[in-house]
Amino acid sequence: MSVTPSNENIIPLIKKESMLVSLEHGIRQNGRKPFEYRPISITLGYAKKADGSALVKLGDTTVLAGVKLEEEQPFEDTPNQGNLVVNVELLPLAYETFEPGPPDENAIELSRVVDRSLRDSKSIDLTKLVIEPGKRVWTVWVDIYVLDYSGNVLDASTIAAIAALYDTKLPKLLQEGDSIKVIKEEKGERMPMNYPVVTVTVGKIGKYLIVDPDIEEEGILDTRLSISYTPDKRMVGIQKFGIGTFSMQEIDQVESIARQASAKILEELKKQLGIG
Amino acid sequence: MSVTPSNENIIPLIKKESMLVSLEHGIRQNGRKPFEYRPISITLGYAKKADGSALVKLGDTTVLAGVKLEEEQPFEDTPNQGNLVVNVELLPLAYETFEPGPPDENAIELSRVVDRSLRDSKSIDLTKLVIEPGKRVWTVWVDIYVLDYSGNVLDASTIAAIAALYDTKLPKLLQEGDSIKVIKEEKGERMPMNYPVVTVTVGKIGKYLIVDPDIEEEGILDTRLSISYTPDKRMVGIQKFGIGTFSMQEIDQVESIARQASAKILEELKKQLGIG
Amino acid sequence: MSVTPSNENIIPLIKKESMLVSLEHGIRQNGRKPFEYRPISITLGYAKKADGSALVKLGDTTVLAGVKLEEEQPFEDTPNQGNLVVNVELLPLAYETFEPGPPDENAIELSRVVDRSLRDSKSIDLTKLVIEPGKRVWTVWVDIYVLDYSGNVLDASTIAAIAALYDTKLPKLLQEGDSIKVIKEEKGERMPMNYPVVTVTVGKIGKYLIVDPDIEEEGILDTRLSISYTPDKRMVGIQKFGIGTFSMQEIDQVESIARQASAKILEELKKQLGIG
Amino acid sequence: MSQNQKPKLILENGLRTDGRKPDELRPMKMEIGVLKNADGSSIIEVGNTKIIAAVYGPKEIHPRHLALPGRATIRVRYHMMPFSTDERKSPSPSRREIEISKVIREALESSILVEQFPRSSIDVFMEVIQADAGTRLASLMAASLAVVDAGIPVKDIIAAVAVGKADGVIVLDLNEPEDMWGEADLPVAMMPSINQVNLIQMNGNLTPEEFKQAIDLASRGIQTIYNMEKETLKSKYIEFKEES
Amino acid sequence: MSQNQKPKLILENGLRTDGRKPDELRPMKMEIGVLKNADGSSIIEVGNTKIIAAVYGPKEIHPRHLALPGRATIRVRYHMMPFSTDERKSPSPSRREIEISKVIREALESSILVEQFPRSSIDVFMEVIQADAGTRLASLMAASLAVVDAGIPVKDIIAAVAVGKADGVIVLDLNEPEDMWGEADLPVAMMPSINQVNLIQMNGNLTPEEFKQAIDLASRGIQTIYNMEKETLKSKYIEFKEES
Amino acid sequence: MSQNQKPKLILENGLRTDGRKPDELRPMKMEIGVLKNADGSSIIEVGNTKIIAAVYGPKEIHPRHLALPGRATIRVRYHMMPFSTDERKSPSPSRREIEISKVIREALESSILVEQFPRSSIDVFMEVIQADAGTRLASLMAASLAVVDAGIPVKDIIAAVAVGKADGVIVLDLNEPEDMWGEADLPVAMMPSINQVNLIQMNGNLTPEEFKQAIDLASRGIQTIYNMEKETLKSKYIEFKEES
Repeated sequence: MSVTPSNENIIPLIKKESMLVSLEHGIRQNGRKPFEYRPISITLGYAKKADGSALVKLGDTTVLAGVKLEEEQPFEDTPNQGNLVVNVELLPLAYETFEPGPPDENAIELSRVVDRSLRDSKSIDLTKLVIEPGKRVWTVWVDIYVLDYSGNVLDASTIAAIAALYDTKLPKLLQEGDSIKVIKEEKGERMPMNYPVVTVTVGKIGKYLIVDPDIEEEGILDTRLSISYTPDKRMVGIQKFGIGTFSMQEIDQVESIARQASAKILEELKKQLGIG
Repeated sequence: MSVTPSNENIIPLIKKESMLVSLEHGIRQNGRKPFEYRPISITLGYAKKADGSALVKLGDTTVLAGVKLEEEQPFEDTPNQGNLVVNVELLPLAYETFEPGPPDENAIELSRVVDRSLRDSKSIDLTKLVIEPGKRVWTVWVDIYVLDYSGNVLDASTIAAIAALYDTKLPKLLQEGDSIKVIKEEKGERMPMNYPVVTVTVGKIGKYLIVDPDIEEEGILDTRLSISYTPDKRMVGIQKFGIGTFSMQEIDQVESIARQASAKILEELKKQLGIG
Repeated sequence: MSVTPSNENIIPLIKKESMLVSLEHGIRQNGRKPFEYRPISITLGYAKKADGSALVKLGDTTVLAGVKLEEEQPFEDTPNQGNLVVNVELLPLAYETFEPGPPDENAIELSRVVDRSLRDSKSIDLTKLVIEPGKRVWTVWVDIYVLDYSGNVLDASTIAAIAALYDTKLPKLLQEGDSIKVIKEEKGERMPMNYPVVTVTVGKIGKYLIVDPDIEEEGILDTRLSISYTPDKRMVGIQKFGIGTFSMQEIDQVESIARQASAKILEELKKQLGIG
Repeated sequence: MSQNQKPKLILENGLRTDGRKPDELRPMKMEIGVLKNADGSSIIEVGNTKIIAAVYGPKEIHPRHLALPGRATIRVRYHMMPFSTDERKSPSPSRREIEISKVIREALESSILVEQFPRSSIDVFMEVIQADAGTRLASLMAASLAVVDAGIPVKDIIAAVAVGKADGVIVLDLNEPEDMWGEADLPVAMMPSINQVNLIQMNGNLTPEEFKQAIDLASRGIQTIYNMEKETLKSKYIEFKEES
Repeated sequence: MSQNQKPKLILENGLRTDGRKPDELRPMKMEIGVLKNADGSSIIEVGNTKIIAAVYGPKEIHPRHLALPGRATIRVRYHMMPFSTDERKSPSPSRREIEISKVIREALESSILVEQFPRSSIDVFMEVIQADAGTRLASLMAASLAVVDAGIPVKDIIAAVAVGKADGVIVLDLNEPEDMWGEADLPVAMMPSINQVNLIQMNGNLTPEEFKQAIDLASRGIQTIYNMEKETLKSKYIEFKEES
Repeated sequence: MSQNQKPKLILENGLRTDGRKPDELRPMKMEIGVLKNADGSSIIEVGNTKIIAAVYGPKEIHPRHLALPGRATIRVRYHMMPFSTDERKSPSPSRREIEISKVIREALESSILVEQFPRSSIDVFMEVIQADAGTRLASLMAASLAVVDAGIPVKDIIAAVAVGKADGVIVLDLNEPEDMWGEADLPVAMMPSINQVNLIQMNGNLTPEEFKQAIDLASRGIQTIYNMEKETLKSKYIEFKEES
């Protein structure tokens, strides 16, 4: 059962008012411009026992993604491709009110949105994750752990997932007569990535739109919308988060803002990952 | 752990008094005679993706049963018969205090009583649910969902289960050389039913006995007893529900009343299902 | 998440004072000497459907251990030995505040400490629990149920586990041509035991050390340490239980006290089990 | 036909697998007041998708320390009956059901005048009887109708439809093959009289141009559905508050 | 002998697989006050079935808002030890254990003078040490004895026995093969001195005539068991309230 | 090399598989104040083992009836990230993690001046980023540093190291092969300035003489680690209370 969060009712009215005054002058209270992201930093290989990993900081929001590969049977309806499983956890380390326990609806929603962005964008070439067609494939576990929650974990999670995947090498395969043997201890091919995908979150406060809301801003947003893009500007996922509504015209504006922001993040991502 | 329900202590004494006065005059407060059931209505095929289904109304009590068939291995100790699984859920839609979550002790008890009635009556010829002896059989899932709780869900659930089973067709089987293939998309044989079974619930209020208690009556009953019968009047299940006791003489009376009521319900059932 | 137990703060200061006064005179309030155990009684075969069982009383602490054998596949990394699973349950029968439900952290810790003592001591010759190398082995389930909690369940649990194991006979095996058949109904070989293991718990109150604390003493202990020994005085397990600390010198003393106590318990155990 | 092979979604005559034109809605049926115990209820059918919804409340919340001082708490469960799908679904909630319960709650909350019921709860339960594409939106509409049936004031009733892309064509109100094999699925829910979008999600693949085209098509479909909803309610209630 | 094949339950000499006559009880042993911490406790053996029961209470209930103002809350758990059965049983509660806990609670509640302890709880725990037919009734009797051992007033102690049909013969106090292979299993629990049935269930197959015959036989068995229970209690307590 | 075969742990030159001498520690790195939201935090690396810890508190406890009147409640979770181990670990807590959370809590509680914070809670969370032997002790040290970083007064900071036996040799600060294949693993945690042991466990096999030798070696290792911890803290805080 999904229940109205108990903190939703504490509307920091004064904060909102002063934020609106700032935005009237084209600037946010944190000093950023409306369509400006916080700085992104990526540390690849942060978790050395993962097959690939990345620590991502988006401002103070800190996310660690790790990739693990396991040999498994393919699903019946996709015998010729690997499996992808995405899991986001909002760790109790990350924020005072986060509790230990199985993922709640917020973590599950984040997991599923990141999963769909990775899947629908065809960022990963899953068909290259087959060891033996119909019998043995790689399952790609992407575990994303939020360490410090400072707003907009979704965009940070997508970046961390992509960075960790680009950091991943598959275990080595060895042809032995008719059969293929997996050498777990040795690294083989790189994860077959087609291109990255990014998610851009746009928040609405009164009549204003801003990108990459931080934790203070999240508390006073009317609502927000997240859109994922490929490098060729295809939209590969949309999710409206939280209570509140958009007009159709606002959705149009959001899309345009998000598309432009996606190009900048992709550029940053390519630079830091040394790709394309 | 089973715990005294917290509503048990609210004994509506005045209601009980006036009910007893009514019963002295041979009539219930809802206008029914002591041994009179509420009207039964059955809508077959209500859930079109089920292999068989029935929406049953017993007065205002509304129950939806759906049957699904799955190909599985037989249990080790019954290699030559299909499997039967019965599940009753008291949906939160059905009553204000019902909570979402896994089945509680009430739902589990109902499931197990309906299951035993179906099984011990041999209503279903489970031996005809074998695809390949010892290897492949049908598992019959009977899921019974209570939509509107207005008393006596047990009797309604048994009716719904039987009606849904009579509504069920097995998937088509195709002999292909030595092997048998299941064609899920096409319907084949009818569910191999021997005969229906019915459950009759008799409540005790003071020195009076009544059948088919409604929700108001359930609240003031001293206790109740449910007995299941086959068309040839064999008893195929008994369950005493709730706190309270019967004398041995009362149990005798209950059996006699229930047996007579069972004949009427079976008649109604056969008429509505167009059988026998 | 592990949480400070809510009863930890009720420090029975007066009790502790009078206990310290007693100990100054070399005697405990229950009349025992500091390094004296309560009487041990063992009833073998107490649970007749178990493959081996023992009811153990250590003073008023009562523990029932039952052993069940199941044919299973060996773990991949130990193809040539049987499996051992130990489970301790603190039953709600045993103490007023024990609640029904899955094992809590206390029960899990006890399970794991007993498990390690059995395993690391090599009390059981697991390599003799192979039916067919790499394919079929015995899993030894040791279930330990605390019936009456009167302090020091760990030492009682280890005794009960060992006694139940010595009481265990494996099902009979029958060579049939190339294959080995298990005759569940008939008893075969004894459980392949090398020797017993015992656990000795030493508590600290102020500057005093005592063995085998009862329930009253547990409430006022500063902390306690449990050490397991084989008959040849090898240490095969240590666990510090609860809040509180020891100095390095105290740990030395504890080890010496525990070692001497272990010899006495082993003697008692051998006598009652008729071994060695 | 194997489930592993994509069928043709747009036939040579330009029609869809169920004979509809690209901008044509599936047949719909709605009914309110279908349950006795619930304070509000409804059944809705969209094509072969069938949903039942019930609302209890506004009522006192237990335990009381969970009550919100300035507004009602909304509690929502979207659940699929085990026999509602082609393969039997386990009755325990899947991650998908948990996500959908959340997006439906947020969409529904945005339409209810929650400030009118401080310290109380409104419980909304939806059961999918038949799942044949579009269950989240049909459930949301069923919930919205049940809320109105319970006499709870709303900004507007919610109308919703999924648009998407099938064999390159932007289509209205996806059916099951289009949902499974199409290139994009874009569910949209609105309060039409105030032009506010309560729910929008997308999975799949659309260019920005296609996206614009798709939400335009959705808007038009939503208006038609909205009129049906109003008719359904009028048959029981003469008036309900409409803001434009 | 394979588990898949039904054995003969009534031998040619008319006796049962364990040598008993059709109307003969299994040997029984009972003891109370067997645990130190519990307020009341008992061990009961019926044939090879062995149960231990403990009662804690009446005591204050936590959290307090769960307390019932006019009566005690009864909390009951029936549980099987993993080594009590032929195949090891997982220690987590099965659906069968949940149902049995409920029917035992309801039977036991009907015997306790719960109105004497408002706002308090009485906790009853039963562990099956050996399961060899009739565990629910042996557990209920063990619980009833433990309740009396705890000094809690009851209308009467509960005596119970299962009757059934095996190879067409109505038999008293089913053993395991009869439970597994017989045609009917009819557990009955009573407060004999006041002729009140606390628990009755049946699975299997009986004609109404057989049913009457069976409950008559149960009544007689119960009277014998009741006398044993009274003897057990007398050995510890000289008097307990008896209503007839 | 198959995982089933024990490798040589002490090489012919008397050194260990990672080139260390028997009494040599692994390289260590520590940092505090690494997280923004937490009241205290730290990252610690011991060889290839890497842990992050966060402390929230002292803060009001919810629900309030759980508060302890005379002291703080300590709540502790030790958790392994799924990608921290060679084989992926399920994120749900294992029995091992539950035990370790408990022993870490008890060790940590023994160092905190809990009486200074009645009715409040101190929450401590540790995540294992890389598991390569010694995660419980590294976690405990990370927690202790994070507690101090949160400004919570302690009797002393905790320093810890595992000693053990590998190929018959008593070794300091076990690495993964020694942990897996060695004859004994003896983790020890202390408050060095007051000579108090907060945590001691052992699994494996030691004679009493070896045990004495091992804890002596542990004491020496702990002193070195303790000095590193103090350096780490000094870089941020000039003083912290030290009792000797």
